[in-house]
This record gives sequence, C-alpha cells and structure tokens, in this order.
Amino acid sequence: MSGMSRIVKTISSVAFPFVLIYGLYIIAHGHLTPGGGFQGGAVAASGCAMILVAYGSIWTMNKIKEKHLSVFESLGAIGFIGLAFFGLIFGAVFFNNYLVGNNYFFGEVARGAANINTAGVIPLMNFAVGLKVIAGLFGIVLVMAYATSKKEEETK
Amino acid sequence: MITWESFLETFETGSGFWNPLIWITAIIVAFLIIYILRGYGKKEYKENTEQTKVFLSGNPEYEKEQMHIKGSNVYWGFTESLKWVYKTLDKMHTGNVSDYILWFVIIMGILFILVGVI
Amino acid sequence: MNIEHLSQTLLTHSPALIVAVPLLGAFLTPLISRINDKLRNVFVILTAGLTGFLVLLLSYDVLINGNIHTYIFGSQDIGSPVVRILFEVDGMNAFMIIIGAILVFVAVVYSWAFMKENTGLDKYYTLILLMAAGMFGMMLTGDMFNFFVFLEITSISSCALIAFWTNKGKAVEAGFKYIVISTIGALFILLAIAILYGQYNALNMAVLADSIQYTFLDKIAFVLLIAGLAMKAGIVPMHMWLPDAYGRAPSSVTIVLIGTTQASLYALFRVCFTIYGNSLTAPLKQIGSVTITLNGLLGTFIVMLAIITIIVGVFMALKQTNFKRIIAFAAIAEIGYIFLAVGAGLWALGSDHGMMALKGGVFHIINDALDVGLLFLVAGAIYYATKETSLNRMGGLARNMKYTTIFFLIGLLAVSGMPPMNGFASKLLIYESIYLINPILAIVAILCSILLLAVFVKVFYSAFLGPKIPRFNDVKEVPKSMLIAMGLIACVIIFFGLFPDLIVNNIVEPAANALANNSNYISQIVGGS
Amino acid sequence: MIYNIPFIAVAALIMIGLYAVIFKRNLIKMVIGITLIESGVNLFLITLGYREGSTAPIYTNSPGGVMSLPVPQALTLTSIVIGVAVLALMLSLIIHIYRHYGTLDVRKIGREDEE
Repeated sequence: MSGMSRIVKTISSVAFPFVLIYGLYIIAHGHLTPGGGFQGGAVAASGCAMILVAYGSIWTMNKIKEKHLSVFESLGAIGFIGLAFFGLIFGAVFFNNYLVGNNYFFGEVARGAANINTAGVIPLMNFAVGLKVIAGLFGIVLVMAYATSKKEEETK
Repeated sequence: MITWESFLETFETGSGFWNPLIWITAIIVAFLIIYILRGYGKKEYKENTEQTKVFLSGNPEYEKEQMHIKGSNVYWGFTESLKWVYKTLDKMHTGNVSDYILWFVIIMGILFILVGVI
Repeated sequence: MNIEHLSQTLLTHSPALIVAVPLLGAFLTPLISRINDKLRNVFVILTAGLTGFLVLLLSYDVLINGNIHTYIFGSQDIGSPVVRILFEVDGMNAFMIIIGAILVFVAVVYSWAFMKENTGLDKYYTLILLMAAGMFGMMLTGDMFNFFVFLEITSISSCALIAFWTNKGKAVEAGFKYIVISTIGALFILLAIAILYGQYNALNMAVLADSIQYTFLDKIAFVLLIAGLAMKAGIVPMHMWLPDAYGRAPSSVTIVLIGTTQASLYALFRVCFTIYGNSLTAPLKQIGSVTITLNGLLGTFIVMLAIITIIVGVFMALKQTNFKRIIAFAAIAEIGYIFLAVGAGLWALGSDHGMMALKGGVFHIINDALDVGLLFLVAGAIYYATKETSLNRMGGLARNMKYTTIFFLIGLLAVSGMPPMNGFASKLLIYESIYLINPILAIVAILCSILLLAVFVKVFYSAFLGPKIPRFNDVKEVPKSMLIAMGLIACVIIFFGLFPDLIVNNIVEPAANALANNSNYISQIVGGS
Repeated sequence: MIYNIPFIAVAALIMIGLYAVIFKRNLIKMVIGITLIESGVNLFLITLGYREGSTAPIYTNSPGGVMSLPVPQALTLTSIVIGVAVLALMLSLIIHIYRHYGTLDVRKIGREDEE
C-alpha cells in the first residue's frame, strides 16, 4: 500500500486525535462505564490503523518501528502482572486490590457518580492492558500490511 | 514420608509382581556367564585378514551408501502383505483440515447417539 | 524472616506463582534480550528452574502430605469462594504439574544450543514461557472458564511456535491446521461451559460437580466437552493434526506440546471423573435384567477408541520414513494405552482392578511424556547434526554420535515397554487390568507394544547402524546443553524404571485416588459432603 | 416463541460455520466459518445473561430494577479478545501459506514430496 489521495490523508490526520482521545477515554473509564483496556485499546488502535491505510504501510514503517511497538506491548503486560504481584506483596494475595479506598493516585477527580477513584488498581490494570492492546493490535496490522505490500512490490 | 527402605520394595500389581533390582542382578549374572563362554571362543580368529572381509556369495562389494538398507525398505514384506490395511489408512489420512473437522463432527454424532441425546 | 516461614509463604502462594512466574518471565524476556542474548537464555532457564522448584514444593505437599490446596485470587476471605476465580490442587493436578515442570525445564535447556542459529529468539522464548504458563494454568485451575482461557493461550502460543520455521511451507501448514483444530475444539468446549453456566449459574468445577443433575442439557454439554478435549488429546480418528504438529515443530517445542496435549487429557479426566463423577454410576436404562450405566457405556466406547488408536498409531508409524512423524504416531499409540487403561478403569469403576487400571493409566501419562519427549529430543539432535529428517538419508550415525545413540536406546526400550525402563511397569499394570476385563484386548495391546518395538528397531537400524556413510564423516556430537537436556530425561526414566513401587505409592496412587473419588475435591470448596 | 429465536440463531450460526469449515476449500472461507462459529457461541453466552425487561449492568446512574447478568458479558468479552488473537494468527499464517504455495486451496497446500 502506498498511501491514498491528499484528501484522505488530511481528513484522517484531522480525525486521528479524536479517535485516539475517545479510545483513551474508554480506557480511563473502564471501571465506571462499559469499556476497559481492550475496548479502548481497540478503538485507539483502529485510529492508528486509519493512519496506516491513509499514508501507506511503508511511510508508517519509517515512522514507527515494529520493534518499539513490541517493547510497549511487553511493558503493558509487565505492568499488568506487576500490579498483580504487588497485590501479593501489599495485600498478601495475588491480584489483591490493595489500593481500593485510598487516595494515592487520583485524588478526588470529580465528586459524585463519575468519581474515577473508586476501583483501586483496576484503572491501573486497564491502562496497562490498553497500552498492550494499542501496541499489539497496531503492531499486527502494521506487520501484516507491510508483508502484503512487499508481496505486491515483488509481483509488480 | 519417603524412607530408604521404600526404594527396595517389590512392585505389587494385584496378580503379579515386578522388581527391577532383582531383574538387573539376573541380567548381570547372565552377562557374566556370556562373557565367560565368550572366552572359550575360537583362537584362530584374527583381525585385518581375509577372515574379516565382506563376502557376498562371490559378488563384488557395492559402495557404502548402497550397502545400507534404507528406512523405507525395512519391513517391506510387512507393509506389502498388509496392503489392504494401509490402503484404508491412507484414505483416512487425507491431510485436509476440513476432513479433520469432519471426523470431529462424526465422533460427536456417535457420542450424541451413545449418551442418548438424539 | 526465617526459612521455615518463607517456605510456608511460598507454599501458600505457589499455585498462583507457578502460573505467574513464567508469565512475568515471558514478558520480561523481550526487554532482557535487548541487552544480551546469553543473559536472556540464563534468565529463561532460571525462570523455568524457579517454576520447577515451586512445582516440587507444591506437589510434595499435596502428594506426600495429602493436603488439598485452594488459592482464591484477589481476596483473603474464603467465605465466598464460589463466585471467585480460584485454583484448586489435588493429587491429580499435582501429578500433572510435575510432568509440565520437567518438560518445560528440559525444553528450555535444550533450546540453548538447538535454536542458536535462528533469528527472532526473543519471541521464541516469550512464546515458550507463555505456553508453559498456559499449560500450568490448565493443569491447576478450578474454574471452567478460566480453563478455556488458558487452553486458548496455550494453543495460540503453541501454534505460533509450530510455525516458527516459516521458511518451510509444511511447518506453516501444520501450524494452520493446529490452530483451526484447537480453535474449533475450544469453541465447542466454550459452548458446553455456557450450557453448564446457564443451568447451574456456576463456573466453578467443584460447585458444578456438586450440583450436576445429568439432565438433557448436561448430556449435550458432556458430549461437547468429551469430543473437544479428546480431539485436543489426539484420539483416533481425530488424531491427524498431531503428526503434522509434532513432526514439523522444532524439537524443543514438540516436547512442550506433549505437555499441552496431556493437559487436555487431564481436563478430559477431570470432566469425566470429577464433574460428572456423581452421575457416572447412576442407571440410565433397563434392558431386561441388564442395567446400563454411564460408566459402562462410556468405558466400552473409550476402550474401543483406545484399541483403534493403538492399532492405527502403530501401523502408521511402521510405514513412515520421516523420523519425527514416526515418533509422533508412536505418541498417538501411547495415548491410546493411557485411554485403554482409563476406559478400563471407568468400566470397572469402584472395583479393585478398576483402580489398578486407573493407576496404570495415570502412571503411563508421565511415562509417555518422558519417553516420547526423549525420542523427540534425539530426533532434534540428529536434525541439528545432519540437517536430515528422512530416515532414507541417514545411516551409521552411531559412529559419530555415541551419547545420542545411548539416549535413543534408552528411549526405545522405554517407549516399547521393555524392562527395566519405566514403560514396562505401567504397561504391566495396564495389561493385567485389561486382561481381567477382556483377554483379547490385552493380547492386542501386547502385540501392538511389540510392533512399537519393531518400529523403533527399524529407526535404530536405519539411522544409527549400518556402514559409515561418507557424507556424514564430519558430523560431530551435539553441543553440551542438548546432551544435558537429554541426559536429564534419561535419568528420570531410569529412576522411574528402577523404583516403580516408590513412584506408584507416592505419586501415582494419590492421583488415581483423586480421580476415582471426587468427594474431597468437592467438599474443599462447597464445604461438607 | 420469540425468546427462542436467539437460540435458533445460535444453532444456525454454528451449523453454517461448520458447513463452511468442512465443505469450503478456500482457507479464507474456512477462517470465516470459524468466526461464524465463534459469533454463534458468543451470541449464546449473551443470550444466557438476558432477563426480560432488564437494564445494562452499570451501577452509575442506574434507573434501578432488573439488571441482566454481568458475568456472561465478561465471558463474551474475553472470548472476543481471544477470537481477535486467533483471527490475526490465522490470517498471518495464511499470508505465509500463500507465499509458499501460491494458492489457498486446502487440497493443494503441503503436498510437496520430501525425501
């Protein structure tokens, strides 16, 4: 894939931040509303995939290396399992929600029903999963697009 | 707890028993007897003489690689005489994923009938 | 913190740690491999070693002291374990994780030299640790849906590993077949889990086992579970994926694949004996004066399938010329022996010789894993040294590879059930118990065992014996790490062979008891029985 | 009767999926069949959790009353995540297979002889 017309490129550049913000919103509110790490990550990764389609895989491959994405992916997974291990250290049980009821991370963001600080480690785990899903899904799409485009080049 | 004596116990199987340590002792004794008998062998055998050369009923010796019987030729007679079995088996192993799933569905159907769902 | 306290803490948390340590190691591996390759190898071996240590700690406590461990995630209160995700370890689970630990450790040690010349090794090690974590999860979990998740983790990572040599078309094709098979099997298992959940509003195995009624829907779920898990375990005629997957994967992957196959086998036993354990002996139908019970019906069917499995496995193995495919078909035959014993045990549930058959079957699980694993490692060593997979192009290798030949001989004797190896003890149990049920079946089983010996004698003759072939003049013995890995398994085989009574009394019997009697497993969670 | 329609749809989806896997010779179509089976199973899980006249199981600003079961939804979500991974893996394997054999016919792949 070698990229599309200028109109598509411009429109997707404009839409990309909104898609990304929406995905991050879903990740951050995963414990309050439907959504969570995977869903938000999938939304954000689809935004990245839109850029990939608009600009072509070779251009994108020059900007972001698949190697860096895999590092982010493992960081996300390590974050998730690390939080579970912290549960073992601080709360005496694996996966223990040792942060619940404390104000270490978020404080009182918004009083009322949408208070983000109600779930302890679950938002943190959502962030970790979101990071992993964004990096992983985008990595899959990127590598697949790159592999198929290389095939096209060969046949041409 | 595991004690040292439990290493030596005989393995009871209900109607029989099996003790590998006794078996190994017996095998060692047998090998000793074989070794002693071997000592009575012929004295005139000598290495690197005419005696140790390959003899193929007077035919010339082939190259080393041709002399070795290949893997697919071992048990040729067995596979040849059981050709009818292998024909059905080969027909079964098509190598298509779809057929693997078909077998799965068939077995599921048989189990359904057996358990009494259908 | 003194040693005793530490070991007590480790023991309490070991069910979770056995899964968590390989999982954490898997995701740390790509980061560490950016520093240094050797460091990564050492790290992976240390991870596998630590997991193995935890496994030994846990299974010693479960098997020798007879405790049942439960581990509830995320909460300290045991008050409401029913709604939580939990791990439950009784004799059978503890028995299975020993196999898994041995196989994973050996595979990791073996990979050091075997996979050295490949690229993408950080992904390889990540996937192999993920596969180990999934396998341990399958063996430990006490929750049906959790089991499905671990099953899928295992099958995804193992599929990627089967197709690791992507430059070979057949390897990719085998990986595709494996993922299709395992996904469809897993989806039907999920359907069954959903049916059970809809009926009893529970996903916990012990709660399900306690409340199962054997209604019409339960029968459907039962069939779906049995068929899906049997396909994953490789029963004829659903075995065809197995030679492809075993034969095309790198040897170090194959040995872990054996473990995952046996994890599915374990799940099959768990479903049969524990979840549906209460309805096994209930009368189904009355024809004349004969009462048909589920265990009799199912036992007969399983024995029939097992005999077909043994025969097909052995006959196909006799015909193959690819080294690893021969061993794969022999592995199918070995799984047939396990099923034969378990079918006999099911058929004669509760009686003495039924118990003996179960013991033989359970003992044969670990023997099969070790014997077939050793043979696969030898096949990998030969591939490493000569780059040949076909028996037609081998010969006279015993002159160059002395230790490998010895290890192959040990594996050959063990897999065909010759004394004094471990295969003999378990097959003796199986033959005797089967003989009490039907003498003809025992004769067929013994004949097939002899044929299995013939198969491996053929391999031994055409690969290791014969005149020295000039092409292999500069073939050398394989590197040390591979020899150590093979030696490790060979030592375990000989140990098991020399002290069968010790193994059966201390390891196998608790596992067989856990299978035959599910009340302890249930009462640990539900409370009172 | 109207409440049985989802279950009929589940059975139909699984049957169509199995048909596609067993009788279609194109690898891509087989993958489509597998995804059909998967959606059938997911639909079954979702249908199990539904209660008549219920609301979504969200406590924030909930109107009260009957809620549908949250557990089957969580299970479905997990199953979807796994499905995505499996789908990606299968498609990438198909790319590799197409590179090696130049065809997607299931009868023609992996047939080369090897000594």
